[in-house]
Amino acid sequence: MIPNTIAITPQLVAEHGLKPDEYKRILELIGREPTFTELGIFSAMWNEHCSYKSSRLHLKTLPTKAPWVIQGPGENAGVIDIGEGLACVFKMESHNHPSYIEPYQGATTGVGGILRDVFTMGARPVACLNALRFGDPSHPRTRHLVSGVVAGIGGYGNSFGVPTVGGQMGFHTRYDGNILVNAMAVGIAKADEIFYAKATGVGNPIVYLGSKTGRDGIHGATMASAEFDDKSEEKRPTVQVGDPFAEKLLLEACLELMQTGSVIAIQDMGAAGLTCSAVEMGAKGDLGIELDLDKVPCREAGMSAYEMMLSESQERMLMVLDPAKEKQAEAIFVKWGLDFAVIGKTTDTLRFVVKHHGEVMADLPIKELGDEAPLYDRPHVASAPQPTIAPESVAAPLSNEKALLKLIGAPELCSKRWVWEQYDHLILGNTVQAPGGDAAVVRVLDGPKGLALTSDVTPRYCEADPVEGGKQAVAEAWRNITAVGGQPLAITDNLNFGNPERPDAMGQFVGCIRGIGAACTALDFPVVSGNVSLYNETNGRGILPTPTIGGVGLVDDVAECAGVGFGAEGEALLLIGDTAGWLGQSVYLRDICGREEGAPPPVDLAVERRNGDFVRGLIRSGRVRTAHDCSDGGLAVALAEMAMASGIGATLETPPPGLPLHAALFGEDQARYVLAVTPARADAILAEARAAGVPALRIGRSGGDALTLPGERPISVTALRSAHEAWLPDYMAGKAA
Amino acid sequence: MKAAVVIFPGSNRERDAGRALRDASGHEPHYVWHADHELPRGTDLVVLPGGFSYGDYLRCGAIAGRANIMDAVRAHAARGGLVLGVCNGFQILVESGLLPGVLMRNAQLRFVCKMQHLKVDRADTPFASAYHVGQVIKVAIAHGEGNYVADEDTIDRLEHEGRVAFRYCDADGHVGGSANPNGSLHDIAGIYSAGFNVLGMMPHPENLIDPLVGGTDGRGLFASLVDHFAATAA
Amino acid sequence: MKARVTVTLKTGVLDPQGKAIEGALKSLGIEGVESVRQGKVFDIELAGADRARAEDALKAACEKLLANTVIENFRVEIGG
Amino acid sequence: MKARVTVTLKTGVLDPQGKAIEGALKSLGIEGVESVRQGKVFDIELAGADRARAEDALKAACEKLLANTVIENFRVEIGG
Ligand SMILES: Nc1ncnc2c1ncn2[C@@H]1O[C@H](COP(=O)(O)OP(=O)(O)O)[C@@H](O)[C@H]1O
Ligand SMILES: [Mg+2]
Repeated sequence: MIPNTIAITPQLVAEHGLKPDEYKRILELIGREPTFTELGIFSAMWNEHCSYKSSRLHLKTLPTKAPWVIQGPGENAGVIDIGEGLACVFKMESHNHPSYIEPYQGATTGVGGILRDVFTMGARPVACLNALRFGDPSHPRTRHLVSGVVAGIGGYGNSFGVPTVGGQMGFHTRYDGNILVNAMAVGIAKADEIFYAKATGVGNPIVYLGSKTGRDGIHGATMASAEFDDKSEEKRPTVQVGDPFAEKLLLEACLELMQTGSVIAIQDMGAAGLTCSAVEMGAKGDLGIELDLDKVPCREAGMSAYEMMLSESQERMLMVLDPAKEKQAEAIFVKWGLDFAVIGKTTDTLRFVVKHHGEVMADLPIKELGDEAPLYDRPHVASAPQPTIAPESVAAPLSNEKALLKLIGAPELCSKRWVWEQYDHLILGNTVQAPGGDAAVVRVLDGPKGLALTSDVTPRYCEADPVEGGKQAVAEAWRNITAVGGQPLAITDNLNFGNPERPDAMGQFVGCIRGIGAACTALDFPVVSGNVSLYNETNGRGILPTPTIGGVGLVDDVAECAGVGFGAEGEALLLIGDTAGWLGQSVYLRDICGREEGAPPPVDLAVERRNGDFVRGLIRSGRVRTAHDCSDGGLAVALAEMAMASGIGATLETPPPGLPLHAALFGEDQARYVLAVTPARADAILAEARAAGVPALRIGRSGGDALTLPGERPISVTALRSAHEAWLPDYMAGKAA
Repeated sequence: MKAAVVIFPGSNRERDAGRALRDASGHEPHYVWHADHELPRGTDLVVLPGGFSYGDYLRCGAIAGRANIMDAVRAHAARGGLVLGVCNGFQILVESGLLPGVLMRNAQLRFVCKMQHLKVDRADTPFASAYHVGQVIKVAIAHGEGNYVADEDTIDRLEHEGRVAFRYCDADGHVGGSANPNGSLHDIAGIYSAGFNVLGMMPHPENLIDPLVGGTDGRGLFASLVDHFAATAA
Repeated sequence: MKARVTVTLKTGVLDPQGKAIEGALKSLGIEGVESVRQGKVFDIELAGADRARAEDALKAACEKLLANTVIENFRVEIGG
Repeated sequence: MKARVTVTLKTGVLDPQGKAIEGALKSLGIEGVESVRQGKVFDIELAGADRARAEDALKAACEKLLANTVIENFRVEIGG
């Protein structure tokens, strides 16, 4: 076993990811050299992941309040009031690096972790979403990564028993060495029965729940410690393996336990497992914590204090229990076949004390472990503004018909059915709108309310202009919820960026946060939870800045929400919002013209709100059943998607005027929606729009079995579908590049 | 109709089954824990719900098939009592010897969740009287191991005795080819026991009971059961 | 005492997974692969030192759970 | 030529399957079971008669597909 008293060399400190000045701070804080276990604890608490040392300063600027917010950032997940005594609990989290190393297990443990965050708060998970970014399809590892990640997300959620109802998937060479796997979980709880991490009461038992502790995920530090282990056999893998079965039992046992009123505080063991969860519970409650590691259920013999404190074994929880109810609580866990062990107690010393074999392995000031973590205002530079590309300056290299077929059949916009058919999206029987539309809609209990759920971001926009890109990501999430008739309520954000020690990457981070903040404020769409993933960089090349936004909204009556498909032949098509033919950073410019350039479409938040409120009002008044927002690929792609969803064609008779046709069709102007309405209502709606200052045009009608663009041959819905559905299955079968 | 839904560790569609039973019969079913030795007195129908009992580790349904409660379920079936196994429940029925054959990994080796059409092969049973033979219904599937395999003799016997309950088909009722989502022999989606009192099926009728959530074609199965018991009670 | 139980599919039983792996190996250009069948192994630690008893216990384990004897064969080896 | 490839989890890697099977064997009353870890076997038919070449081909197969070398070990045995 690794001794606790080895000399702390500068090399050892560096291997723990601590900078010399950070180590100096530790020495000052505790007034002596740390033990090996203490060094491990500091490295876990002060790393980027736990301490948010590069991001905290900027995260603080995000709007987090609204009358319906019950709990903003700072707990395991955010909580919002959805009426009738119910709350929605949700968060998104990344598992990027582990998924690149071992895609299946990386993805499973990502999903498992985020589900735990949600049910730790007393909520029963009702939906999952995910946002995935992979490298170029031709990169040698991409196919393997896609296959493993998708199977892993499905493997965990399907077995756990939660529908995975939405997400995103994109490819770009900038993710070649750094894929992104962001998982979001959403749960429902009683608004007055939310559980928090803050410990109270001195001398209360600290209980360990769930699976046993193994040597999983003890990172870099293990490599260093191997030198001290004379019996080191094979090099131990640090990969964590997910066990959805154990998690399902943990869910049921926790929810059952919470019903008994015996839980004082509860915290899942996520990153840096026992260390982070214990410190957080104590520090939040202004209490000390004493742990006796002899009591920790271990999977392997001979685990050291260091290893136990840093293990990232999955499916574990830590809880402060009402001592009067210990037996009752234990019986519940025994019934579910899970470990239950009292491993410590709360104290009034404000110290974090860890004992093993009767020896004190660590004795640290608990508040300082968190509060005194380094905080950096890292240098950042704003990205250079990109030129605006005039629509007239872009020639159309293909006919619009060919361009449309090419776009909907390309990796970016092709159908992701191959992915979501591997996810059980129907379990629980509440999936009113399945994957494939705008926001997913999940009925709340027996209805009539529903949650509208979406995840969005357009990384190429964020790269070209972080502020506008940040705004756009929030606006698109808001728009997707609006398009089903939902009232957008709050978001969770998962900020994936490159190396914060590079001023340009840090500048992207800062810019995106500014944009996100502005949009959240303007749209009354506060941030209630989130996660930051930095250092997504390989050989000096960072990922595209990717602040994934997970949006949650409320539908009053799921029977009345709108869908993407046309409801009937002969409906009038209305385009809401202005079309300027914005081709800069569009998929058209990139995939058809081969130019990845220009400024992205600007987001006017006041217009966004006005147009969206108007559309939502129409849906809620029962006059609109079919709505779709225009995003990647613009109007033409939106129309194609509406036709494919319903099997009914459409004719675009009057495209937005005054523009080259391909710019009108494929421009990615923001704040736009296509509506299909019964013809008798069209004029009244147009008049109402005019009165509300909302740009609206009658552009055509639904009908037939083909989509007809001006001056082009009709494209049959069958042809659209086969172009749309082919690429991903072919690619995964090794047939496409 | 007094229904009992068995909960194994890892079951996860027990509430879906409960909702469908409640919807059809007006009564909440009993939930029975796998470690129990007995079914509630007077149980008419046992439902083994979908899920991943024991994580589907070893083989789907294998560990659950040997749970305490399964002795009681076998005895119930031996008395002619009705048993419905859906998805993981079907796998458990097969593993516990109540139905023949095995459910292997889907031919394309992936989990598949989607709407799926079925052709009703048999409508003169307590489970399917609300349907008619040849009727095409739309239900959901969600499984990774639903590929029904049995030796030739068994398949012959099933066919000869008319024990195939449902077969995978397309929207127009064409059986076979790409309409088969998992490679099942003879496009089998569900089978009956020799006494037609035990039904195992991979698809999820319990998820198709609501016009807002995919449709209502699954209701017939639960309505049939309610009718059956209403008739026997009368 | 360590033991290994190997469970394999009976001849004639379809093995979709084996087939798929066979196809994948061929397409990866692995030379000479004619067929693949997949099975399972269980490495089991046992208390006690009586080999015969251990063997009996494991055979019972196979019959009762580890193998689906309708389609699978099993083999028990007791190690050191 | 027949060959068998055995793929097992590396020490320390969590084996949820093994854990569940272990629990089931215990509750079925199988005597003396202390721990179970599950692995896979692949029984492979190979063309050709060169054992060394076959072994190389199978090692490549393991690296590329049969084993997930991040968490699994493999062993190749060439039979008769
Ligand atoms: N980008 C962000 N925006 C808002 N809140 C954030 C962000 N990143 C993290 N948070 C909040 O900080 C807290 C700690 O985050 P994290 O360490 O990821 O949680 P956990 O320990 O539950 O995994 C959480 O409450 C989370 O919601
Ligand atoms: Mg957490």
